[in-house]
Amino acid sequence: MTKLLEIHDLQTQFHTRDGIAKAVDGLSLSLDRGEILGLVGESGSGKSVTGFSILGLVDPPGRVAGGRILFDGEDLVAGGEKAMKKLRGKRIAMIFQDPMMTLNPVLRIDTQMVETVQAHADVSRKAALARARDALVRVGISSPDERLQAYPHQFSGGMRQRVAIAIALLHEPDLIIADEPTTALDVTIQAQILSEMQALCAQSGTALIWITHDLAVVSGLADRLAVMYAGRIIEEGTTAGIISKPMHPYTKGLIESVPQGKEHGTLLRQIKGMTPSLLKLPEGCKFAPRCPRADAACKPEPPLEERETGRRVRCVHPHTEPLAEEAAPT
Amino acid sequence: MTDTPVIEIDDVSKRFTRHLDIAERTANRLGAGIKEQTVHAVDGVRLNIRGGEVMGLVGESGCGKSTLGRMVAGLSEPSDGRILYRGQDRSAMSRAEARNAALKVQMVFQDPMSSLNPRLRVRDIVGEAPQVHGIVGRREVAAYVEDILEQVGLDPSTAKRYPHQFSGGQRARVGIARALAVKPDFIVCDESVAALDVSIQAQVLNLFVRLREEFELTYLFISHDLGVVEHISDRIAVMYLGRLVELGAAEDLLKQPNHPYTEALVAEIPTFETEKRIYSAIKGEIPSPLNPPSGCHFHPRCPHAHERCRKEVPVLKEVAPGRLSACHLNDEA
Amino acid sequence: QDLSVGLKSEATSIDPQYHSLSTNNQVLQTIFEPLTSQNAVQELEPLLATSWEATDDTTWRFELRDDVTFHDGTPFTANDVIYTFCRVPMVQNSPSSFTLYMSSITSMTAEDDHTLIMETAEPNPLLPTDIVVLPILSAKALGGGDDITFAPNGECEGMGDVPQSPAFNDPEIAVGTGPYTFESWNRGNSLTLARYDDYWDGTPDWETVTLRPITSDGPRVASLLAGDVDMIENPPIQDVPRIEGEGFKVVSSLSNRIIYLHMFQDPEAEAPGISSPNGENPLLDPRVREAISLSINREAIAERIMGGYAEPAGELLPPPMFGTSGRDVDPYDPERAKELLAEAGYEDGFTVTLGAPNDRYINDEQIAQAIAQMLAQIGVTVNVDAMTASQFFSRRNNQDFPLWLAGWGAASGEMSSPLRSLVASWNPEAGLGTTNPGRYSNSEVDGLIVEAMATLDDAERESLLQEAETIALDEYGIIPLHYEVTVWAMAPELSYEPRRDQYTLVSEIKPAE
Amino acid sequence: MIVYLIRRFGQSVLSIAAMAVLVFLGVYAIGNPIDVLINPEATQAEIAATTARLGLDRPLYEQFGIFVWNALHGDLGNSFVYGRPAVDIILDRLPATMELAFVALILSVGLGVPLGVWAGLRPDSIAGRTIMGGSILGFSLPNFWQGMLLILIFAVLLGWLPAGGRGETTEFLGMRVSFLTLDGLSHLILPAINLALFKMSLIIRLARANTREVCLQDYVKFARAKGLSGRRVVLVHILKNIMIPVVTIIGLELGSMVAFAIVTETVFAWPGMGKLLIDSINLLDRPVIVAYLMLTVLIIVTINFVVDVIYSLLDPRIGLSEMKG
Amino acid sequence: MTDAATDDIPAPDGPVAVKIDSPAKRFAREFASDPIAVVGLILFVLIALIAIFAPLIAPQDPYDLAQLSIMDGGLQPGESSFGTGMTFWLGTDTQGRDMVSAIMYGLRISLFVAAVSLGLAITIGTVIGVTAAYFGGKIDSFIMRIVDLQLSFPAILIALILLALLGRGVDKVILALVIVQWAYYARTVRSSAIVERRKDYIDAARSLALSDRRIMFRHLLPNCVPPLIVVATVQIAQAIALEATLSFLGVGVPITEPSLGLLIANGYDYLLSGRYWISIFPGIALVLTIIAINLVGDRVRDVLNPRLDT
Ligand SMILES: Nc1ncnc2c1ncn2[C@@H]1O[C@H](COP(=O)(O)OP(=O)(O)OP(=O)(O)O)[C@@H](O)[C@H]1O
Ligand SMILES: Nc1ncnc2c1ncn2[C@@H]1O[C@H](COP(=O)(O)OP(=O)(O)OP(=O)(O)O)[C@@H](O)[C@H]1O
Ligand SMILES: [Mg+2]
Ligand SMILES: [Mg+2]
Ligand code: NI
Repeated sequence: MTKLLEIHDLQTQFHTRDGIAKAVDGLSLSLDRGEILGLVGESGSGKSVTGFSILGLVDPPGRVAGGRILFDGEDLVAGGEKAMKKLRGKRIAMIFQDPMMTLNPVLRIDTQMVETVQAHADVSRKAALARARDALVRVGISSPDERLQAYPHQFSGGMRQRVAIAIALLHEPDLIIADEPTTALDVTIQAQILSEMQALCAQSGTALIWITHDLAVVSGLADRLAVMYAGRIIEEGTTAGIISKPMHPYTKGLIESVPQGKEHGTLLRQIKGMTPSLLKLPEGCKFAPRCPRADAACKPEPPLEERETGRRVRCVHPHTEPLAEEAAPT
Repeated sequence: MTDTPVIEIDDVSKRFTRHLDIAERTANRLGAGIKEQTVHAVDGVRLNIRGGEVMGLVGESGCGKSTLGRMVAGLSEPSDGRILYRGQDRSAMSRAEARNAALKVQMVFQDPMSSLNPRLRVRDIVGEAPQVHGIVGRREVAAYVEDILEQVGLDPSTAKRYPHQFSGGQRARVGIARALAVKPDFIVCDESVAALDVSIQAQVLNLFVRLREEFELTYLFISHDLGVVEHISDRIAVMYLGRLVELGAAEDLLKQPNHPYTEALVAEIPTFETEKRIYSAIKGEIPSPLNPPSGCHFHPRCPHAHERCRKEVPVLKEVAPGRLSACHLNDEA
Repeated sequence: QDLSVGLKSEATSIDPQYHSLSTNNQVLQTIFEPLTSQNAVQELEPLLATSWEATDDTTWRFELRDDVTFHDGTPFTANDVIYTFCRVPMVQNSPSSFTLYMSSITSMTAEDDHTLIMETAEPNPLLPTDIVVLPILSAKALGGGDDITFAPNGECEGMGDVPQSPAFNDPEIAVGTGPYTFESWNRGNSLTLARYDDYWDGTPDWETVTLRPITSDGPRVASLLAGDVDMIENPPIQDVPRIEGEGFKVVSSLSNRIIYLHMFQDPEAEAPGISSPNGENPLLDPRVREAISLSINREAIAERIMGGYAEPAGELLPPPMFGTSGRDVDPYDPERAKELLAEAGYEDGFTVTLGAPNDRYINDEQIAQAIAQMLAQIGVTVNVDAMTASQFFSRRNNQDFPLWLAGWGAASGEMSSPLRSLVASWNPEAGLGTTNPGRYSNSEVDGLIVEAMATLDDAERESLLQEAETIALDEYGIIPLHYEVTVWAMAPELSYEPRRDQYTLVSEIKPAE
Repeated sequence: MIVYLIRRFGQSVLSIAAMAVLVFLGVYAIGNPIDVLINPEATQAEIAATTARLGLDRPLYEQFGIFVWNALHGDLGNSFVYGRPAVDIILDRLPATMELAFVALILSVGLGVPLGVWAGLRPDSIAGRTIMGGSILGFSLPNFWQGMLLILIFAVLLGWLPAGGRGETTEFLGMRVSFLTLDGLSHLILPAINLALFKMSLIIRLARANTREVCLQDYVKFARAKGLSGRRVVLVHILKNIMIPVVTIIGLELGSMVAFAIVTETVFAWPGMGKLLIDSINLLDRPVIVAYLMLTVLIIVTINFVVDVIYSLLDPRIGLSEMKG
Repeated sequence: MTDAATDDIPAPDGPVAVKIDSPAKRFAREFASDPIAVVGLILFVLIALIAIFAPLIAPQDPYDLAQLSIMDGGLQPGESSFGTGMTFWLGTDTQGRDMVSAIMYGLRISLFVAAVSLGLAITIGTVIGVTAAYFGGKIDSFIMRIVDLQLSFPAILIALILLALLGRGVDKVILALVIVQWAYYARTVRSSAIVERRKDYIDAARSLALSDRRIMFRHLLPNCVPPLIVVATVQIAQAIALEATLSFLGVGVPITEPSLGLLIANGYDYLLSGRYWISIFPGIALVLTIIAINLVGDRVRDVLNPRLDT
């Protein structure tokens, strides 16, 4: 049986005044049906662009410059806009980061939901409304009939995000790409949304790509994690594997730099330096300038190699010990 | 460390009121019934911050953390109550004293970009105030600025750059340098690391820790991220809709939260899980501060709420030594 | 056939007694007719009156036509005339009343239906000319009685309810004896007239006539060229070659309008806007005034600025009109002018402001600049201050200028008009020197003018006027520049006899032979 | 809504009152209307009589007092020149100007919005650049100069359209309008284009800028992510959002259109209020000037009000009250 | 780990600091990347130079009536003077003004009027706008009421009435333009200042106990400049056009010292008669000027508007 989604060597580039920014460079990924993948990385590492590339929503000056995206065996890059349009919203849905901005402020919720239903299903407005109402109920919005009549600004951030999720669910898609949907929300609301997403995916068997900058947030949700750095995947594997034994120095650094309550008042482990500009990437391993283990061997860029079963790492000096043993700061 | 707290927040409230204009008042006379709207952004908060300690302040968006922080930093006046700096009321001071007191309490802001004037070079951002206030002479400013930049871990050569030429973490450092340049002894950090990536956030947190020791600073550390607050604070205050609901030593508070809201917050601190976790959440949205629930503001979302919570405002009471909480459940136990 | 004419301004009312304004008069005299009229060269001619004579110094006898009917079919009688004259002071809100033209009349009686006796308090030789602007209304249509008795100052009896001006928008009220009847008036857009088939002087030429106000010069010409209208008045003279080039017909005539320079000559008052080396008003010195006149190249102005459509003027009215003496135009002699200035003690010149309107006379603002150029050549520095007419007239009347350019059209067609207003000493009570803010004053001239105004004998009056004019001009109390030439342009199928009074009279527009 | 009405009303009253005072005093300062109106041969007695009849012999404050008193009773005075109520005279001319302004508005919005959106969607295409280039022209050529060229080309050189004036008019809803007859329409085209060009360029630029901005918004991307057709995204999601600023501008500009009609009306000899104003200024016909300006302010205020209402229909967010510290 | 905090100082040529340059330089670089705008700028500079140095380079002083002769009036382009023999490359107007010189001087007046009124209006508008935004409350609403009132009257009406009152004159035109325009700047400055006012750097400056004046003019004002520039580039073109229109309507600058607008207006009367040059050439000069300003302004707007920046 084919995978639901297979990405091979995806290249997405932005042509800017200062040069070509390779926001995604040689990214490969795959995803099974019903699987939850956490896509993690710092700001600017290319997570969102990956998501947009899958949906064919990369806006000029950006474009998908190479690679293949196979969805259910069909190549989306080759298929072009026409093939894409049939899938968008129907089989692949997306939820955006900022709940305040994803809903059109001047259109009522019902308009925005009904048009989504009618874009892919030839149903009456009434039927579409009924479906919209159901979707709102599923994401836990009370009194959906009134809410349908409202405008987005009358909703709180958490509710808007739930409406966006409801819109994503309208056609029971095979894949939902959630691009940091809880970053703008409070922890209590974030937990609410996480729990709802979890329940929904479990019910409908929808595959989910959860994009986030916060490893901790997805660790309890995702089956597998992929860590991005400078447009590449630098480590990929099962959630348990990565959290307990990060192999790439960057992944390790990320995990360690989150305050965990263990070392109160002391200094945290930190990754020195900062994320490089896409326009001026170092040669060889992109993480080498910040990496304590870097040496001459890092000059040619290391490939993404399978180090253990189901575990791919892009590093010539991966850590091989589980985290706990090395955790204390030097 | 003296006995008088550096900052004493004495039953402070801040209300934002939208007054009716002529047109609305006329409309009311015609029977429109438009009401003045009042937000109790901060509602009767009492809090002492002792010299050298780090006071963490957490709570959800809109609960009044920033408003409180701004009042402490002297950027806005309380509607009620007083804020004392080393036992003195700022409004009762002479001009020069008030200015000095103002300089002693500085603020580090959330958004590293918007808190730096994009049209000024770093050396002006950092050096302007010390020069204007005569902390350093005109000639020594350059050296002084370079010195401070070094303290916060920036290359002195960056002094001639503009804010847009820095990364987020570096900007945060510039903001800290600006505050340090006037030799404060109290710093209000309002979500100072929230906008940063995790790897950078660690760098800045470390800087705060280091500077605290070096300059004997006292912090009011505001954040919505309990994990971060816990890491850096000695004591933590928890706010909900303008009111202080719990206060206690950091570790203690996290280990044994007393107030149901604190409990929920603690439960939601993201942790690295190797297993799938079943998320469960407090139901309901954060209520609007324009129209807060009666009694205990938290009661609509509280799993333990009962009749009394709806009617009566719980007072902040000592529930254990050094531990204050505002919950009716404590009375029943 | 239909005719449409583009006019440069619009009448302010259909009531011919509302506003003493040439725009109104020229239009309304097509609907209404006066007792007497002026021909193309402003000679007095009979119209509704067949003849008139002064039976003594203060009594006039008019014989009226007996074959005339109003548009509503009622015959025209002396009663209508009395009604008309009686109504003049009763018109309300008039911005510029016609009382001026009939205030000398003290009594009016109908000897019979077609004979009328008028009496004046003082001898008034100009009475037949004055009443040219008073076209006759129908007493019946306006609700007047059959037997009206005249009294001055609007105290006539038997007038009934006198309709006010706005009522004239109704064709039932606006009833005259003219060749065309009033059809409709769409303010700002068009005034439509229709042929009056029973007109006493033969059938008029046009079935309907549309008068369109097109106040901007360019569009007016363009309308002619585009065929929207058949004829226009006052095309800008610079466009005349083009109009002719496109096969249209252009006719022109010298007008009764003189363009002149006036100077501040009141020795008592301090002159505004002038600075001379000795701090005095140089314009008080006749030699300076003469120098100004000699420095002006009138030929050049007429040729270059007016495109030939102007004639250098030596008098206040073009000869051979009544009262002119055929005086020579001042020569262009800058050398002599400089000498004169030096004689007067102004060899280094002086600085003076020249006031001028910029939208009143043909190329007024251009002329003012040209004069400034020319005066600069003899060392007089001129600041041109040109402004819209309304401001100009107000400021002029407030004596704001030391030197200004203006124009005067002699509606009566004789010399008394400019002399009385421009040259006579300022004496507003007597209606003398009303437009003489420069305060030029010469009692000899005044005496001659007053005498002329009481002399009924034409020849004697003419010589008095000639004498007065000559004295004033010899003293350079006023400096004539040129006579405006009025231009009409029309489709080649039309003909129009150009008029000195600058009127565009629809009744005179004929199909070309 | 009622607050809104009251607020608007208050502002309007203020505007109109301010206008009245300024204009009344201002026009008084220009000059004495008698100098322009009366026959220059008139005697002192006649001048005095006319002055008294027009009430100009009283001190200024008294004249103003009378004016205000009458104005409060709905009477803005009689024209010095026409002797009729000033308001009547203006109302005579109003339909012509309004017709012109509305046709120009329809032209500028009808063409401006689509062109601007088009240029905004494809900012780098040749069409997009051409539209923008054209709009710079429309925007920078002074109005009267455009009018002049239009006359020169279409009326004089080509002879297709009349050069000026208003053609045949017919009665329509109690107003005389010219767009219902062929002749009227042919007279209307050039002036309307002239008046529309500037606003059209403005709207093109505005629509383009806003389209570009709205295109970058998440909700547009989200709409596309929902699988909507490109047409629906543009016609519903983008258009509705850009109409908000466009409507605001239209509101502001319709007012100035009425005012700018002065230039167009002068160039094309269009018998509207604008020309009346110029004529009245020249004749110092103060009641007409004052009434004109007050009426114009009234029109503008009304338009603004209508626009605000449309605006609140388009943008559900307004009406939210903001907080003040 | 003690040096943990300092070991991340990037080398001066580190990845973020791609180029070290001031906002002005950055602005210039971005501006220069659009060739059309550069052409516009060059054109404008050229025009400005012509205007500034008109007295030195113009063949004739068209404002000195003693130098003119109506005998040279209305000559075709290329004809020569009867008196002095000088050649009029663009012809003469009816007063015998050399059109080349008249255009140069006209540009001078037009640009002068626009620039001075712009300067004054910006100064007044900015001070008022910043004050309103910084202090807020009653001061703010009072000032903004006045601004709204002013803006609800169409500019041309105000200017027309004003000039009808004041009479002609360069100073009067400038006054009228300032009165018409200050409100735009006040509103623009205020609206951006209100946004900037809420930003943290102002609070930071306040907590550093800097004086209100200093904060207003050193911190707040410079950050309101971009929208101000954008509005100014539009408004200056509008000011030139408005001056031209006013002159066309017969109010405006004095006729012996014609601006471009007045030259066009004078020539307008001769358009039909075939003496196109009197009006067409100044028209072209005017249009080129305005287009140049607009091209520059458009680019400035694009560069200064970060939202459209990729
Ligand atoms: N429109 C664009 N033009 C130029 N570069 C772009 C554009 N959009 C994205 N990029 C570049 O692509 C890179 C990846 O961006 P992307 O939005 O995918 O980051 P991200 O991982 O989602 O970050 P964040 O956590 O901040 O959302 C960034 O470095 C960014 O500079
Ligand atoms: N200037 C103001 N005018 C009106 N209301 C205000 C103002 N500032 C704050 N508020 C209100 O006061 C309440 C508290 O705001 P505050 O900014 O202190 O919250 P916060 O806890 O800092 O939230 P966040 O985590 O989002 O920063 C909010 O409801 C807010 O809307
Ligand atoms: Mg992203
Ligand atoms: Mg805050
Ligand atoms: Ni976070």
